[in-house]
Amino acid sequence: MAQINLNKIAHSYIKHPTGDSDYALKLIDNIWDDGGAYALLGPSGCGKTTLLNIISGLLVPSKGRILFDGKDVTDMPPEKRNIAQVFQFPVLYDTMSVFDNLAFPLRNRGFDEDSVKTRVLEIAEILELTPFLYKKAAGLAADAKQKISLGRGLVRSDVAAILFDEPLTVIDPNLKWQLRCKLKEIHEQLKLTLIYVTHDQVEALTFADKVVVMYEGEIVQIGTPQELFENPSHKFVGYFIGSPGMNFLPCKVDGNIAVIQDSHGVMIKNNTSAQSLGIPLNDTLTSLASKASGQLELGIRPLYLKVHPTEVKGALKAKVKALQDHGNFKIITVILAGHTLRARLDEDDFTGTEDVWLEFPVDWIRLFAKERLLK
Amino acid sequence: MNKWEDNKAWFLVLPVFVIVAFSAILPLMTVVNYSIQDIFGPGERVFVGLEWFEEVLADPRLHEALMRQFLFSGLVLLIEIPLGIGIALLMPKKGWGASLSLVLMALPLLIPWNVIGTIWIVFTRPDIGLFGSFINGIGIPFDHTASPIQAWITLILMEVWHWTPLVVLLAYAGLRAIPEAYFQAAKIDGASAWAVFKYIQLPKMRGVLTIALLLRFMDSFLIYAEPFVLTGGGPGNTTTFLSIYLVKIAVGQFDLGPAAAFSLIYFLIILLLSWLFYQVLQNAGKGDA
Amino acid sequence: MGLSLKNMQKKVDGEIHLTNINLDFESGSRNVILGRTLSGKTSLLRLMAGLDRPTKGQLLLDGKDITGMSVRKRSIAMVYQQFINYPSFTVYDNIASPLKVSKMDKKEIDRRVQEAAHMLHLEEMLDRLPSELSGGQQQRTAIARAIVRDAELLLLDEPLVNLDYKLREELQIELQEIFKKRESIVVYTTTEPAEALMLGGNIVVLDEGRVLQTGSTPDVYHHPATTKVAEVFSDPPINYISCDLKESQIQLGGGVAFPLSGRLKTLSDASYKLGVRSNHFYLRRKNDEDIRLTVKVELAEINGSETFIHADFNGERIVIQEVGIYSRKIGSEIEVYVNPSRFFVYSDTGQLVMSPS
Amino acid sequence: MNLEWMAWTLPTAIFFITIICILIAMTTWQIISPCVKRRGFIPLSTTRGDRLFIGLLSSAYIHLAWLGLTDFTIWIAFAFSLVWMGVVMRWG
Amino acid sequence: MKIKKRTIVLTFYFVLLLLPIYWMLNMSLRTNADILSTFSLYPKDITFANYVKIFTDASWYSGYINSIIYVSINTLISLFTALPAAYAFSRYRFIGDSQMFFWLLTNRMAPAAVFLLPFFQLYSTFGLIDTHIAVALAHCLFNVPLAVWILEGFMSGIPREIDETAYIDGYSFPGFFVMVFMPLIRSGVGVTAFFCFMFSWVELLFARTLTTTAAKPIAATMTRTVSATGLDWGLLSAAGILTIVPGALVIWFVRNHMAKGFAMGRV
Repeated sequence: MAQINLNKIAHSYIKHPTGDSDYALKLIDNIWDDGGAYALLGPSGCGKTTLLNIISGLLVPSKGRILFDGKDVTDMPPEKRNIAQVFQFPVLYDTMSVFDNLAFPLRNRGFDEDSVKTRVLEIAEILELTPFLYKKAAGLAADAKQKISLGRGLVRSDVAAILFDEPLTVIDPNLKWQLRCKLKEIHEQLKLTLIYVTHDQVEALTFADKVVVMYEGEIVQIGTPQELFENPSHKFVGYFIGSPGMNFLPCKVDGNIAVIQDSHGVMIKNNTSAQSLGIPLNDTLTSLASKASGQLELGIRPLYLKVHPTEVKGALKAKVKALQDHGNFKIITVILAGHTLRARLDEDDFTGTEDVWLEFPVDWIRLFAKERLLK
Repeated sequence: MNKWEDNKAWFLVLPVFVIVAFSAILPLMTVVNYSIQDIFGPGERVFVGLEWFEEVLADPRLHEALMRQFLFSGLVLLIEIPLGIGIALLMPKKGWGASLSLVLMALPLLIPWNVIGTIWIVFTRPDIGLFGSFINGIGIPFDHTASPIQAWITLILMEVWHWTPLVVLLAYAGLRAIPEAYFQAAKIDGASAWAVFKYIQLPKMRGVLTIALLLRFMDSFLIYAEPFVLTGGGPGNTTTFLSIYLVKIAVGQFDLGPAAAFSLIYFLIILLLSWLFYQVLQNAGKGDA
Repeated sequence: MGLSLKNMQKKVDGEIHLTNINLDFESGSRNVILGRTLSGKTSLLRLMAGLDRPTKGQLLLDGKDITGMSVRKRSIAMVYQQFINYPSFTVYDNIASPLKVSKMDKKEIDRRVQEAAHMLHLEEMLDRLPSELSGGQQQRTAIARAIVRDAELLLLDEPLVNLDYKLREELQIELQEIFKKRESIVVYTTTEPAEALMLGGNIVVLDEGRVLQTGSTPDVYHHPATTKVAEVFSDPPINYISCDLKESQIQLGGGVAFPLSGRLKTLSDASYKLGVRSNHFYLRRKNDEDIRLTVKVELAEINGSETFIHADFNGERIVIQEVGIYSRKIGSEIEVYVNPSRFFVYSDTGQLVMSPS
Repeated sequence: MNLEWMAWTLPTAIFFITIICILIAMTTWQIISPCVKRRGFIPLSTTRGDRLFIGLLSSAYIHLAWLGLTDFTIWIAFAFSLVWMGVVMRWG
Repeated sequence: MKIKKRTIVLTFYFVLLLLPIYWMLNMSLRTNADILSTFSLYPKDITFANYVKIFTDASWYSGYINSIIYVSINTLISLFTALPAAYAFSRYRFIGDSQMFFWLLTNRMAPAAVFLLPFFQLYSTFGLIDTHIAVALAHCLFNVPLAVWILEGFMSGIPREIDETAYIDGYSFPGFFVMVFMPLIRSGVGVTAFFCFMFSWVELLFARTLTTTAAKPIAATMTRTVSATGLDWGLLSAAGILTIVPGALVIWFVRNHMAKGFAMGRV
């Protein structure tokens, strides 16, 4: 087990990078705790696999050092780093039995056969592979194969970290639930440092203690799932985490009121009252806004946006554009001052109105300037 | 795989069928006809039943040629396959080196087979050949036209020289097709180079190696032009393989009946081998997927 | 009028892929085929497209038998799960290809291609080759090609399954808009209940090559006719609790019993399976009628705004989905509440006896 | 066209006609009732056509072995081959 | 260090591989008298006389021309018949498909010697003896199956869904095949052409049997030279070297696709 220190790492696949845009990874400077379950989350091409390969040693970063428990391992090959990795597709030794597959990393390191056996049986038990132990690995179903790949990663008790590169891609949706639970249980039991790369926010959020959100070669936020959800430090996090993503409204703070602007930056008048459309803020938000520079944006999660079918004092009137049934809940899409907002309704909530009134609970309002959260 | 079911596809196959049937079925029928008759000349023939078959089956020279053939094919495979794999492992994986190696490697395959024989005559003659005079020079009298053992060694050397590149190319292609993740996983698992070879490269190459093995076996079984040019089957009959013997009977002695019976037996052996080949191929394909 | 499948069957190598399929799709309707992997969704689409011939049965379009008609002569469009485009054509030529073949006027082709490209945000990519696009853009191209001509039948085979999560979300919304404007019959397959519900329209629930249930999508969601349908149509998986009904008391395992109330009163004595969707379990009492169950926590997953608690209730594994963040220790016993009015009541054989009103 | 060079004889003509008839019959059979791959005592899953081929090829070898190893009439080998063909087609 | 060792071993192998060819080149640049009188590792007095003779003597150079003619005809026939057939095998299931495919393969494996005599008589009957087309047709016996086999592999690598999309779009089969499909299997066609060329080029038995003078290939010219008068080693070597040239040229052009062709394991 180890703490992983990424010390000012940057990487470019081009030999002589000229500008910032030549870098697949811009500047990563972080310390990841021992025994934590981390998820690297981001869209395709955000650099998450590059970062993973740097940690595993398959890639040497162009700049910066990487340390395991304070020891510089930047130039060490993967086998010296004491890590395990599970790939997107099952990687198996076809000619070996499941047992031999699991035992392979131990045998290569010269463990005696008794301890190999104990450990393999233990891991097989956890992964429910015991019934297949003496079968050829090649003949098994995709999920069993992927479990073997997982097993080969888990079998060494001394590894610094186990890295997962979108390991559930090939697994049927129904089995994903089960395998994810398995992984989570294993983490609880064995307290390993796990790093899990994925583009699927559900996988990332349910699996990890700490989620590392990457965007265009940078880490935009590291936090617990709850932090990412409640206080996204970057607009991208707000958009990427949560389904649907966070609502954003450009605004200007006037006193303790956030006045909504249309896409040209013009304030919108409310037809009926000839007043600006305003959302009341609290003192903290007001003072944050006063210190900020640049265009302000108000963000609120669909989950927290309150929607009323009838007029409520202080609520803003909006037009309903669409209502989607998700089964467990509904998503309502409304238009407010030309901006599209989404809100989450309970499955039994109202349907069939043309206008709704929106209430913005002040505790859940977040303000952003230059794409960053004000705090 | 999932394919469309449609018997109209036969129309697409028809041209191939016609062109191959013309060259394959009519001659084959003729061979069958010849095999049960004694033919003296155009229009002069006598039905003899299965006599030629009995004669050919009892012919000790055929038995010898067959044994020689198996020995030769066996030896050639034993050398070419491991050598081919070894060389393939050494080949550079990318860049101009890979390109150049591939082109050089393929050169011997592009030479007409009788020219291969010629090259090796020129190369091994004790008077003017580099190889021949070199062996002579180190004190071993070398003359493959006189010594059966030396004739065999020369033939095998030539065959290995000629065809190992094919094994190399196949094995190389097989190696290149292994996803990088396997090597990464093996590295992380701490596998030695030998373990990587034994547990990843060799099993993953199984498909192409089967093909290489069978192709080489079949082709060495059919070998004609190279030994014909190099040794002419001699000295004596010591390098007379099946094809050479067959041509000797058919063209040399113009014994059409026995030659036809011989052809059919030869053909049946080949048919069985190709069938096995085909089955293994299909299963190898499944194994890879 | 529309497309009808009459008694269709598909056998491949003696293995039955689809059997006894009788379906009607009306013109202008939106239809979802929901089923797990290998349930026969793709086979069914292929039969409808005419790419495969059924072993038995007929395909009728507006009452006319078109079972043996060549694909070329039909008016269909299809989007595959893989990103299928002509690799040697530019995006523009890809989208234009069905129009070019039909010898349409050049200007009209251009107009339609631009329109389709605009709808799918591909204007910038028109000169590129598919291999130069991201997965999402490739699939957009495929969709654009499918909608550029007004085919009578638009088939989409899990078109979003290979895309990144967020892209999927975007395209789901866009597709809905696009479908609304079509007069063609849209058939869309998916494995995901949420996707099926979003698309709405009618649904066909498929399992192991059989049609389990058809109807309007929300209707089937709220009244899944068998336990199998409920399983396929719930994510996270629906929970089942076995119970016995005796003397007006429902007895669950572990000594939990409660009297019948409301609509449940009409049930007669027997063994039942109670189905409860994960989001109908709560960690707090919401209502006086709620029943309290004591369960053992096996795992708690936190997903930003929601918590999934996997727990064991008398040997039956259940998942509790609750909005909000709740961490619970593994192995600890917790209390969960469920309102009996939320129960789907199934008979022992898995037939729906009663669904929540 | 002069086919004299092919040197036809009655027995070979009968032989080839029989083969052609078998092929036609197999095709018709396949059209009427398509065959499913199965696995019998031959360690491969085979279709009817495969079994026919295996039967014919092994029959040829039976004849050759008979000719090479014994001096009895070839008709015994022929009868034996027929039985063998039946066995392969039915249980192979 | 490790990389160096592997380069050394590989270089050593290539030296051995090229040595016989080099020796032939060496011989070809010397006169016969020189060859027989002195042993030399390299040509001391380089002479191109042997090459000049080949290029000026019709009995020699016509051999090359003949070979190139029938090899080209054969390659074209093989490709054009094999393309639709390979498509059928890669896309359709039809009665007897696997049997047909196997039968084609057996022809690739059949020993030429077996067919020699009937071939001669068959082509005599049609009056084709000593024509280019005869050799080209005879070589189809093994080249067409080979072409079908290689192309089938390449075609199977193209997802069937592309074909379906084209049919759904309304393409006719020929339209689809030429406009959509051919560009996709271009490299496959290249590789196939290369192999057909090569196997037709290296074959001797059929080519020798079916020709006498007018269409006599270079390979046959050479064997006859050897067996009759021709112990003019210099001339023979020069002719041999020249037979390598066309193949070497072709392989240089398809080198990038070659590995792919071999990867299909289909030779």
